[in-house]
Amino acid sequence: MREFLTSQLGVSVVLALVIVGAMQGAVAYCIYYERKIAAWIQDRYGPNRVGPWGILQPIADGLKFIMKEDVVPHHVDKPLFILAPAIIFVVAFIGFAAIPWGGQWNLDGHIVDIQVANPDIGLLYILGVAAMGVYGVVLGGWASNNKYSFYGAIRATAQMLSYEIPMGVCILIVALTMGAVRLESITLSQTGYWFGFLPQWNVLLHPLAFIILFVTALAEANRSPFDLAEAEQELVGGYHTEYSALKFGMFFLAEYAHMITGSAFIAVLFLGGWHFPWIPWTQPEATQWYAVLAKMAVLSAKICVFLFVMMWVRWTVPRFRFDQLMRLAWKGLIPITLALLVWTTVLVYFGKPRSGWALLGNAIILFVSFAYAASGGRVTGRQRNLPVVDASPSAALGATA
Amino acid sequence: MDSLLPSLMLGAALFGLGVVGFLVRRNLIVIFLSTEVMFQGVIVTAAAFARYYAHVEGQAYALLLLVIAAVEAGLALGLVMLLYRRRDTLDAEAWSTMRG
Amino acid sequence: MIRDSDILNVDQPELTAAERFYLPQIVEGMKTTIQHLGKTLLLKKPVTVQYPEQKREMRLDNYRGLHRLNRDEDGRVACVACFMCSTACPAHCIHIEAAESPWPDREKYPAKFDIDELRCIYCGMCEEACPVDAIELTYLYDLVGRTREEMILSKEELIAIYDETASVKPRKNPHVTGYPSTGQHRKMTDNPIVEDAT
Amino acid sequence: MTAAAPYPIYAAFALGAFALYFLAPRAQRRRAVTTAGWLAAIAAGSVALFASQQAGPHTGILFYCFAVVALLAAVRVITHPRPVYSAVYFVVVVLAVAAILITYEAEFLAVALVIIYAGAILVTYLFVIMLAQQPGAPVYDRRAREPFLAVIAGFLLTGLVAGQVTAQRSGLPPPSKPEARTASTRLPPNPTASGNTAAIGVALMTRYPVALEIGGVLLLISMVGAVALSRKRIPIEGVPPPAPTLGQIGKEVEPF
Repeated sequence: MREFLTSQLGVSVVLALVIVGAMQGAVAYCIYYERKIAAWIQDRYGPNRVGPWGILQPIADGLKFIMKEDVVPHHVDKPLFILAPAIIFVVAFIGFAAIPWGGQWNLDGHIVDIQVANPDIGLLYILGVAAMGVYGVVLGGWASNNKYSFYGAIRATAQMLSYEIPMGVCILIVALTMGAVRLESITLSQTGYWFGFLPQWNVLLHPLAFIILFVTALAEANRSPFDLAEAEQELVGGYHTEYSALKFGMFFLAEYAHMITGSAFIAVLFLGGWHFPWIPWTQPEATQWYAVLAKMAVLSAKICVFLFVMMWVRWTVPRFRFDQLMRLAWKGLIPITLALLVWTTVLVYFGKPRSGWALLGNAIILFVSFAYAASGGRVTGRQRNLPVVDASPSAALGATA
Repeated sequence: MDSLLPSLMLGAALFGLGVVGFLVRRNLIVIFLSTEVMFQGVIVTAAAFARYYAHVEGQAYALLLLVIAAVEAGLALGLVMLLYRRRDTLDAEAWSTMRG
Repeated sequence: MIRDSDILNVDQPELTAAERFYLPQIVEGMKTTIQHLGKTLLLKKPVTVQYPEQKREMRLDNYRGLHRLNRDEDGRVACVACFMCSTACPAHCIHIEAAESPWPDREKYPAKFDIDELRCIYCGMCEEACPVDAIELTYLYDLVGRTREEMILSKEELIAIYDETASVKPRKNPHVTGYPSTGQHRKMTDNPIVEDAT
Repeated sequence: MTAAAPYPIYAAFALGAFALYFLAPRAQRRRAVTTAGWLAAIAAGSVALFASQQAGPHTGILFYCFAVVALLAAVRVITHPRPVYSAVYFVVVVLAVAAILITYEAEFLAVALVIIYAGAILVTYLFVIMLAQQPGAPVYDRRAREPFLAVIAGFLLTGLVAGQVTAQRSGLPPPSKPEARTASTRLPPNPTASGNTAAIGVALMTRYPVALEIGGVLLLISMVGAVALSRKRIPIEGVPPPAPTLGQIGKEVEPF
């Protein structure tokens, strides 16, 4: 038993169990966190009735989800209706398996990774899991047999397909820069220093790709301002209109789980994962148990910061219109990321992917795209494409006369 | 030592299922789904050979197959949408006017 | 008939360069919201009223809350059971049963006077219809009940509400414009509705 | 095993064809027919399992589990009367095949399969199925077209080919040694190498650059073709749009 527990497999199993448990709690508290932040931004108190500072609010919410009547309307496609929340929930949680939580741990002489699985293709694994995420939304919306849910599903499909492209290209940029697709390797190669004090985090090389990856993570998690699939004002809640009780709760929790996965992923790719500069415990050489805990704390803190920014964005930026959403992806993000990719490829050819040239390329591309936008590139060109019809009554009457 | 046979059988069976589906079904979309099942059979076979001969070339073939599958899906679905708009049905029999 | 002169053509304003690029405007907006967040956290001045503990100051010149049934100078119920209020009521929530008045100065008085506060829409028509100013809408708003029956107030309960709020003459205050007005506020204090008072 | 005719494999494929004939969508679904179909399918699977057991040590229990899942799901893809379910079952096929690829140590291929198939192609299929959806199950989904001939043409022929290929295994070059396999498909583990992924990348870029480029060009052509096929008539700037049919007000529409 002891041997099993100190082996990589044992650590992975224990970690998987711990993470699944901890994430459910974390996801529940995300809702509390979101409500608090929303309240503060809107000059309110937020939940403060259940327990001190409302700290037990998630438990009350969870109880409410469980106790509510679970309605399965008679007009739905029952197997898919029940399957959809399960899919979205599972997909949201299996992404955590490839996140490197705390580097390596020297456990009684065994060196084990604090990671459920360390596949060669960790980067692609997360991309694949994210690709599966759309099924929950699409099947849920379709099975509800309700036109608004259906519109939500259609929108979600188009949106996720579109935003997967810039997301994939951003990830490719990181993979090219690092020459690796293993998440642990990517973290490890960000632990050096420039000029002796500046951490070699990718965000300093590719800030533009970082921002775009963050934007696409918002879109993939169906977060505001990209929550077109559940636009309450237009679609009565979109794909989860017909869901109630725990099934609705699963959709709800999955959104936050997606946010946490996305944040962890961005933190690993661009912010050095568990690495924090100038602190000896969070360096790769430190393998004691307290170092592992410190690294986990650093990664969690980075995730919390990302979550905060995501919520902050949600309570600031209004929702996009659907054509603006598509325009942003296809005419904005994809060309920019492709240009960045080409630039990175050139740098890799010259053997300097991690030099100031990368930053320079980002600046140039940012400037060019800004100049293009400022020079009159259409932002809301939809109305102008329509034929101009003189709809005034006299014109109409004149035409009949 | 010999682990190729089960994989080949699986590949052949998937391919055969795809063929039957292609012939049996009348829904245009399901017909194209059947071709995708055939692709799966081929991919399994290619990957099995790659492993058998300890060579990545089989996997490289399979990757190119994926590209072809993507091309096929893109075009086929565009065609299906076009046909659907013309006749308002997905029935393949609706397009049999050229039959003698 | 829509005339040409009625039509106002609105041109979409051209977007500025920063607006076209989204990012500067988003940063601008996020600056605003983070300022609100910081202010709320550091200065502790949220606008929320913590309701059951704190109560808002009510405007007495226009708020229409629970009904009361007034007493006249002699302490008798002022109502003369003329049915004007129940006729005027658009929600049909007032039920009156008239009886021969025990007093010489009027013919009838209400033997029963029930108001279903769940049906009532608090429009104040009853108050306007009343010829003797017997029914009035007070500033009370915190009526709760566990059953529907509890929410039907009887004559005794309505009179009890009058006893409780007799010092205030609702909406007979000078008309004020603007909000909040000066001097016309009344600090809401605990005003429990005593149900078994007669 | 000698090069004798592989009767178990023929039997397995014949049984499978039999099963499929019963399982094909038909006008009136009878429970007995469906049950017979599933029984025949199970029999086919057992015979196939037995045949491959004869051939030598099996690849591992995981392979068989996922193979069964893939086959059952594939059967449902081609027999389910509702296209959405066909697509969902096809996702199951893809995931099972990806799992099998992982047992072949082809992790990159497996994940690429999931990303491309499950993430992009199947979502597009679902999208089109939803857009072109008809109320209820139309007749062309409920009735198979010539199931008997189709089964013979497809399945039995494939079975014959598969049987012949496996019967002449002596003609195939022998497999390489496991250590050689490890050396050629996997790079030595170091912090920046990516194992199997790098090997495939090297193979694609050094041996098949032309194929890769053609693949890219094909994708571009397909994109252009898809856009051209599905475009709508849009007024072009500079060219005046067709005159608005205002004359209809007064004829079909009441003037104000």
